[in-house]
Amino acid sequence: EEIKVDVGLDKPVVIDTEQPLKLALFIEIGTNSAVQSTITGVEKMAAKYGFSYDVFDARFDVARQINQMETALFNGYNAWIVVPVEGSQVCDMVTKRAPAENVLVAHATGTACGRSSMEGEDLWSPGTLTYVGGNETPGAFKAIMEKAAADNPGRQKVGILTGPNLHPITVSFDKALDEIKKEYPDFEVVALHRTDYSPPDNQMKTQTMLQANPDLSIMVGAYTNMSKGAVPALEAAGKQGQVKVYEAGGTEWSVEALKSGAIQATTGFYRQTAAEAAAQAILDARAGKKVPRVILNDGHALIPGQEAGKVGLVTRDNVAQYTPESP
Amino acid sequence: MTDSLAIAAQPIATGRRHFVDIALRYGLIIVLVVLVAVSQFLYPRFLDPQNIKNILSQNAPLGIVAVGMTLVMITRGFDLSVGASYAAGATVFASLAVAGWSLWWAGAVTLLIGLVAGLINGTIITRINVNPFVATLGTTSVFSGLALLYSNSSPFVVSDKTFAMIGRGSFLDVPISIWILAAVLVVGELVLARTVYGRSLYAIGGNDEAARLAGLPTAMLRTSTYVICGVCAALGGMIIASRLSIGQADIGTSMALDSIAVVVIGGTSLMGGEGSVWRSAIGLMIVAVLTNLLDSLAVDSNYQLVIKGTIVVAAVALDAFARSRR
Amino acid sequence: MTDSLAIAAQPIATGRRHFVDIALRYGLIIVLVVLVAVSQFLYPRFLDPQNIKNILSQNAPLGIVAVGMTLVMITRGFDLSVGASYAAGATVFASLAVAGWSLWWAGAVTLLIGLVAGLINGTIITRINVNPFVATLGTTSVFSGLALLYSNSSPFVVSDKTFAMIGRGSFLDVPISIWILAAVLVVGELVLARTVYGRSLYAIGGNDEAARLAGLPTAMLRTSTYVICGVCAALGGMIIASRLSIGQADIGTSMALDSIAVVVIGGTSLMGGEGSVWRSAIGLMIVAVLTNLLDSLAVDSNYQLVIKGTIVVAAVALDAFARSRR
Amino acid sequence: MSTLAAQRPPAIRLRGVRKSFGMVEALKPVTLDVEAGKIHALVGQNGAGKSTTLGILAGRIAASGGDIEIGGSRVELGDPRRARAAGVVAIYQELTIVPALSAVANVFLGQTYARRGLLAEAAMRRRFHELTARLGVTISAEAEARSLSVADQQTLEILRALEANARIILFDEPTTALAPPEREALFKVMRDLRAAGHTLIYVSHNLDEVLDISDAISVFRNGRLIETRPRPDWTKSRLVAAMLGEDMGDIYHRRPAARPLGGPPALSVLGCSLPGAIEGIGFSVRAGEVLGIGGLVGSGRSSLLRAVAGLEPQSSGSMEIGGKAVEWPRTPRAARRLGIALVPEDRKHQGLVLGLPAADNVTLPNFGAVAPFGLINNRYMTDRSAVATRAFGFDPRRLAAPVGTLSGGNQQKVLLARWAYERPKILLVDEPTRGIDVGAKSEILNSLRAFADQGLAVIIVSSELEEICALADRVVVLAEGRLVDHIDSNRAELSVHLVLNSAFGVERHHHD
Ligand SMILES: Nc1ncnc2c1ncn2[C@@H]1O[C@H](COP(=O)(O)OP(=O)(O)OP(=O)(O)O)[C@@H](O)[C@H]1O
Ligand SMILES: Nc1ncnc2c1ncn2[C@@H]1O[C@H](COP(=O)(O)OP(=O)(O)OP(=O)(O)O)[C@@H](O)[C@H]1O
Ligand SMILES: [Mg+2]
Ligand SMILES: [Mg+2]
Repeated sequence: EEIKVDVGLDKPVVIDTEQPLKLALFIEIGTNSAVQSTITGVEKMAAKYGFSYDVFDARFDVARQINQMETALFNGYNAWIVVPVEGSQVCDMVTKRAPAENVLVAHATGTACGRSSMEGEDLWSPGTLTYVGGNETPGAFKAIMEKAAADNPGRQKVGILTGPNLHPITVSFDKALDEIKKEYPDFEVVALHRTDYSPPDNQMKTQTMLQANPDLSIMVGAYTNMSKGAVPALEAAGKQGQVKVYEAGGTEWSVEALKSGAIQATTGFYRQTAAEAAAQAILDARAGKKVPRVILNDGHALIPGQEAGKVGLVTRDNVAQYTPESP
Repeated sequence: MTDSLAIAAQPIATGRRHFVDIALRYGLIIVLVVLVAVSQFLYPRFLDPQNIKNILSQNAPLGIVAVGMTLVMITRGFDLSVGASYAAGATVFASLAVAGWSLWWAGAVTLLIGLVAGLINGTIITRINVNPFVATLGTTSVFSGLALLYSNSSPFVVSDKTFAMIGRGSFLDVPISIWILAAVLVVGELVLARTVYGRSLYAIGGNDEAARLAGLPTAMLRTSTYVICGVCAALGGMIIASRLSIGQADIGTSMALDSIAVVVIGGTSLMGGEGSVWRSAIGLMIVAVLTNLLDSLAVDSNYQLVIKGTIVVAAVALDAFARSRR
Repeated sequence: MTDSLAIAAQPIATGRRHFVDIALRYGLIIVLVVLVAVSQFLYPRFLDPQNIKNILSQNAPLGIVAVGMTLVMITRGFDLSVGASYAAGATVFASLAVAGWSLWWAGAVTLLIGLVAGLINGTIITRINVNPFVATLGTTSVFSGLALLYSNSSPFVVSDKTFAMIGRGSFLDVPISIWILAAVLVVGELVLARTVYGRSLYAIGGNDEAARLAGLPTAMLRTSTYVICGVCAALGGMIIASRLSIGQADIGTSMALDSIAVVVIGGTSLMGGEGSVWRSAIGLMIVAVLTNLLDSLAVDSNYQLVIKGTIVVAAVALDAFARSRR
Repeated sequence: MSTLAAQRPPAIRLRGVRKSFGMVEALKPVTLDVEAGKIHALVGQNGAGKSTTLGILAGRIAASGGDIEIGGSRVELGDPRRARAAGVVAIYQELTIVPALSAVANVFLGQTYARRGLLAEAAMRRRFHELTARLGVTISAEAEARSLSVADQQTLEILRALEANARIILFDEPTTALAPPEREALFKVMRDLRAAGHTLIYVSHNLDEVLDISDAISVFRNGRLIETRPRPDWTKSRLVAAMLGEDMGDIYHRRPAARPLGGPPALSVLGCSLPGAIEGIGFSVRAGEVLGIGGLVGSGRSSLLRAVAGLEPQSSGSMEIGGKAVEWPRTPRAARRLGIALVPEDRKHQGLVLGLPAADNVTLPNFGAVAPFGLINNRYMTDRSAVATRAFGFDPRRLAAPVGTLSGGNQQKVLLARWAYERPKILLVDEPTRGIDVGAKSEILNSLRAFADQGLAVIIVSSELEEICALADRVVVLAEGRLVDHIDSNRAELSVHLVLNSAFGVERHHHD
């Protein structure tokens, strides 16, 4: 029997229900703890519903990810969960070639086709089944920056740790920063450093930043790895507490750092539940159910005060109610 | 008149040399054949024509760059900047297409940029005598900085369908990128093995002083290899841009190491004076087959690292052993 | 009886040689001094003691690895696997601390792992005669795969405060990591310049065949350089783990290229037989000062690439020019 | 005819040409005319500036001053390409072979036959055979140059110069590695070239050959051109006197063993074989004795030494040291432990670390002896190497110079001095006087004898058969990789002739 799934193209994706679900999970880098929780999510769903899946690790190399997708097309995987290394370059693969071969594609965090700085329904790319996430969008980063601005009224000297150019998270982080700079004139960015996401690099950049800007009062990082470098640098310089650290990422490390006061706030990242929701969407679509194009509320436990589908801010006050999904 | 020993020993020696030569060549080819056989055994769709096409077209840019790198390395050179030239090529090609240029002109300008990049490398290395490692490490940084500035750190997305032809189109049911790879390999092999130019490169790499004393324009010849390498890198960048319909300046970071690896696995020494395009082609295929096999079997990426590293070292060890037996 | 020409010329020649030597040394040192002066001019807090401490302690791991790399490269070797050993060192050290080992034992085991990694490299290279480039490219892959498997791709976060001492503690108001760096540099320089072992390395790098014929245990000596390099990389890993209180297996990807760059910028040739630790130290400082300056001025990262590449090439060109003038 | 020649402009005219390397004045202003269509020889001690002169003419070295005219017009050299364009090619003293390329490719280096850029391999191979035939040698065209003996490599260089067919050909010690028959062939070719109107400059330490072939001879001393005279004005002793400023006497006077030889052999070898090179060779040598190994080029002499010194892992045989059976050495280190040391024939590639100072090269086998507590003491090193080198007439003040900047002869002295510093029990020397001037040659031969007198067993291979006859107590002769004769010192007739006869004996046999 055949089920037709509308993915926003002229031609629907046709599913042969005789064929069991064979899922390919494409991740950007397997050595990142956040990405590990994506795998955990899929693993959990596979155990629950009894389907087979394989993990393809691009090791931060987009050409490699595209090759892996081509190989997967050839090997008959009929559904993909994709965390793109870089959205623009996988665009053609996930929105054209995969649906053309009747493959259902779901994004579990990370968008395609240059949509990483968009919000809401625009996060979905026609040709794919659904997008799950919302915590790495400009809105999410803006929320943490607004939190930093709100916590610290008056003139602030801010240091920024972000990722390399063209990296999707960097793109949406940068967009949020641009908006904040316009809306909060007191939020003065005195230094912006592009790092390679590694803690050592961030440690080094933080030291330099502190030296050049002794009156720095706030640091905002795009991910926990930024804080992993920034916090020891602050400690070494004896500036704990004096410089307040805000980040996105919400990992186990962040929870500990919040408790100890090393960082002020983080955003919840829910890659495991996002992966689960993406797998669920694929299962639903294969069962003929209608699937929303964008799933911002992937079903993770909400922090008190958090609205479903909106970014959750984790602070010292509510950290007890937050369960990190990544180590 | 003299050397009667040599005369007597000649036929035997030649016989032995031939046998050794064959074993030498086959050392690496045997590794590849065994690898292919094992792949087919572990993964029955391996030899499916589509899979072969995938492998070849996926590795076309790397293979093309490796040909340029082979020339450079035969003259005892080194080019780390191929990744940057590759990225610059992709970016410029896509940007010109976006700007509405005809593909021919866009391609010509892109290749010209690769040529200029190579000329800069070659000049720094041969005229100012900067070690190729530092020189091309420095130009890598400069070229990618310029490409990022040019692109304003954004991708150029090309909507024009014909743009995708080089990377995705087919001719006689074989992807065009494979045709280009094949052409570059054949021309590269012919140039190295059969032309005066190629012979001169071996001479320079084997003994630069001897080549200079024999009257070869060594600085110019060495510069030319960087130029060719830069053009190859830009061509590789064109293919990847066309394949993805996008050009952006942050790609190709592993291109330098990968292409050098392919060349060296093929048995070309870092010390120059030896190597060949067909050897690099086999090095390329060993890496490509291994990657495809491990991905097709969806082997865990950490185990992939261990397995790939081990097999590559073992393959090269075998080749080295075969050569030392002569 | 012979060469009376030479005899006559000798005293002058020595005088000149000294002068030339000084100019040679100062070629690179002058670059550094100018760079420091410009930095202080553009960024008045540059020479602040805290900034100097930052620069040195940040670059301590790189500097330590560069010392090991210098030894390897003097013997005409190459070690791409330092990044993997560095990451493995950080991971193992942190994991043992998490497991409650005493720091001494954890440190000893970590260094031992670096030693074993180096031994594996050295053995593959000198006994099985695999090209150092491929050999260490392969072991990079294997070592990082193993480190990732060991750590289950997750970081080890150390809460014990004493663990942070190596990376963050101070002695006599100078960070301990700087003391370690200084110790490694001084020992490295002494070993290379003054010991039988060091002199033998130069001989091997200059002409392996001649050294072998003279009865030096060339294979063992070359292996030993990889062992030292592996230990240095593991030590660097310990420092970074201690500084961050975290050990994770995905760091250090740029360590190999960075450390080779530092050594080569210092003027050690890829062709072996020359170079020294103090030269590598200056190479390190040139890179470190440049990075610190550009970051302190918060120069846009794309412009940083262009500026850094240009200055590095210019510095090395100047050094090459100074040397060719002798 | 001579009047006609006199009216032609000189082929080469040097006016105040000089060269300094840093502060070392290698060549003081030289003024020299070389007549066209003649063979002009340059002689002089090691380091006298002969190679420097040729280097300037060939464009390898840029002169520091002076004018050069070639064929009557002023030229700016300083680049080998320009020299070639001016019609000058050179055979260099230090081999300029590309090791990984084939013999043919080496000969046609920089002068390839090609049609539209494509190599004309067949034509080159044909021409290669013509050239080898002309020189009367057999070298496999496809053999990699690095697998060839030094003699064959030298021959390739000569072929390369012949192929260039230039108006002016410079020969810098072309015969050092050649055996008598090849030398004869080369001289014939040189005479032919002269007859065809080419101008030849010939540098050699073999004064007999120089006197035999040249039309004019210039003598260099200490970087200065002392005098130039036509051949008839010279005799050997006048040449020597001009070179040294004193009379040398006969360098080849026989040097007998100091004391009667007896006792067990220091080294005896049985059934030494190396597939493809030598087979079943046995010999023995006593302490205090010099054993010469005679034979033609390619007869396997070097292979034998290399096998005994542990450089040929594929070799086999049995060995006794001091009467005790030991394991056949398969690495140089194993051989060194047995007390065997080798002075290789290819000093540049196998002997010296060119970038290190002379002192380091002398002390290379045992830095430990000049390094109390493992720390190298530069004074000890200089002192000890000064002692070792002095025996060879090497100026100790040059010990700090990188050995690559020394003249060929001085490099050889450094290499030999190494084993005066670190004494082995058995010393194998391959072509010890290659490129050594007459004065130093005598010193080296004396030192080798002194080695023996101090109780070493010395085995010497030399293409200068006179040397072997002068020095050796016994001679074994190899031909085609087998031992064909054994000549004792008490056979009074030990002479070049005898050795040559046995060496050729085998071949004659084959032809009969
Ligand atoms: N590159 C160099 N740097 C410094 N000194 C040099 C260099 N090349 C040659 N010399 C010196 O120049 C002098 C002349 O050397 P040259 O090679 O011309 O001597 P030669 O007459 O050919 O001696 P030989 O008979 O030993 O070959 C020597 O003192 C030598 O050490
Ligand atoms: N390892 C080897 N394998 C095969 N052939 C070899 C090997 N070594 C040497 N030969 C060949 O054996 C022959 C003897 O070489 P060898 O160098 O011992 O001769 P030789 O008498 O010393 O001559 P020369 O005076 O030129 O050094 C040569 O033809 C050489 O090419
Ligand atoms: Mg000379
Ligand atoms: Mg010989």
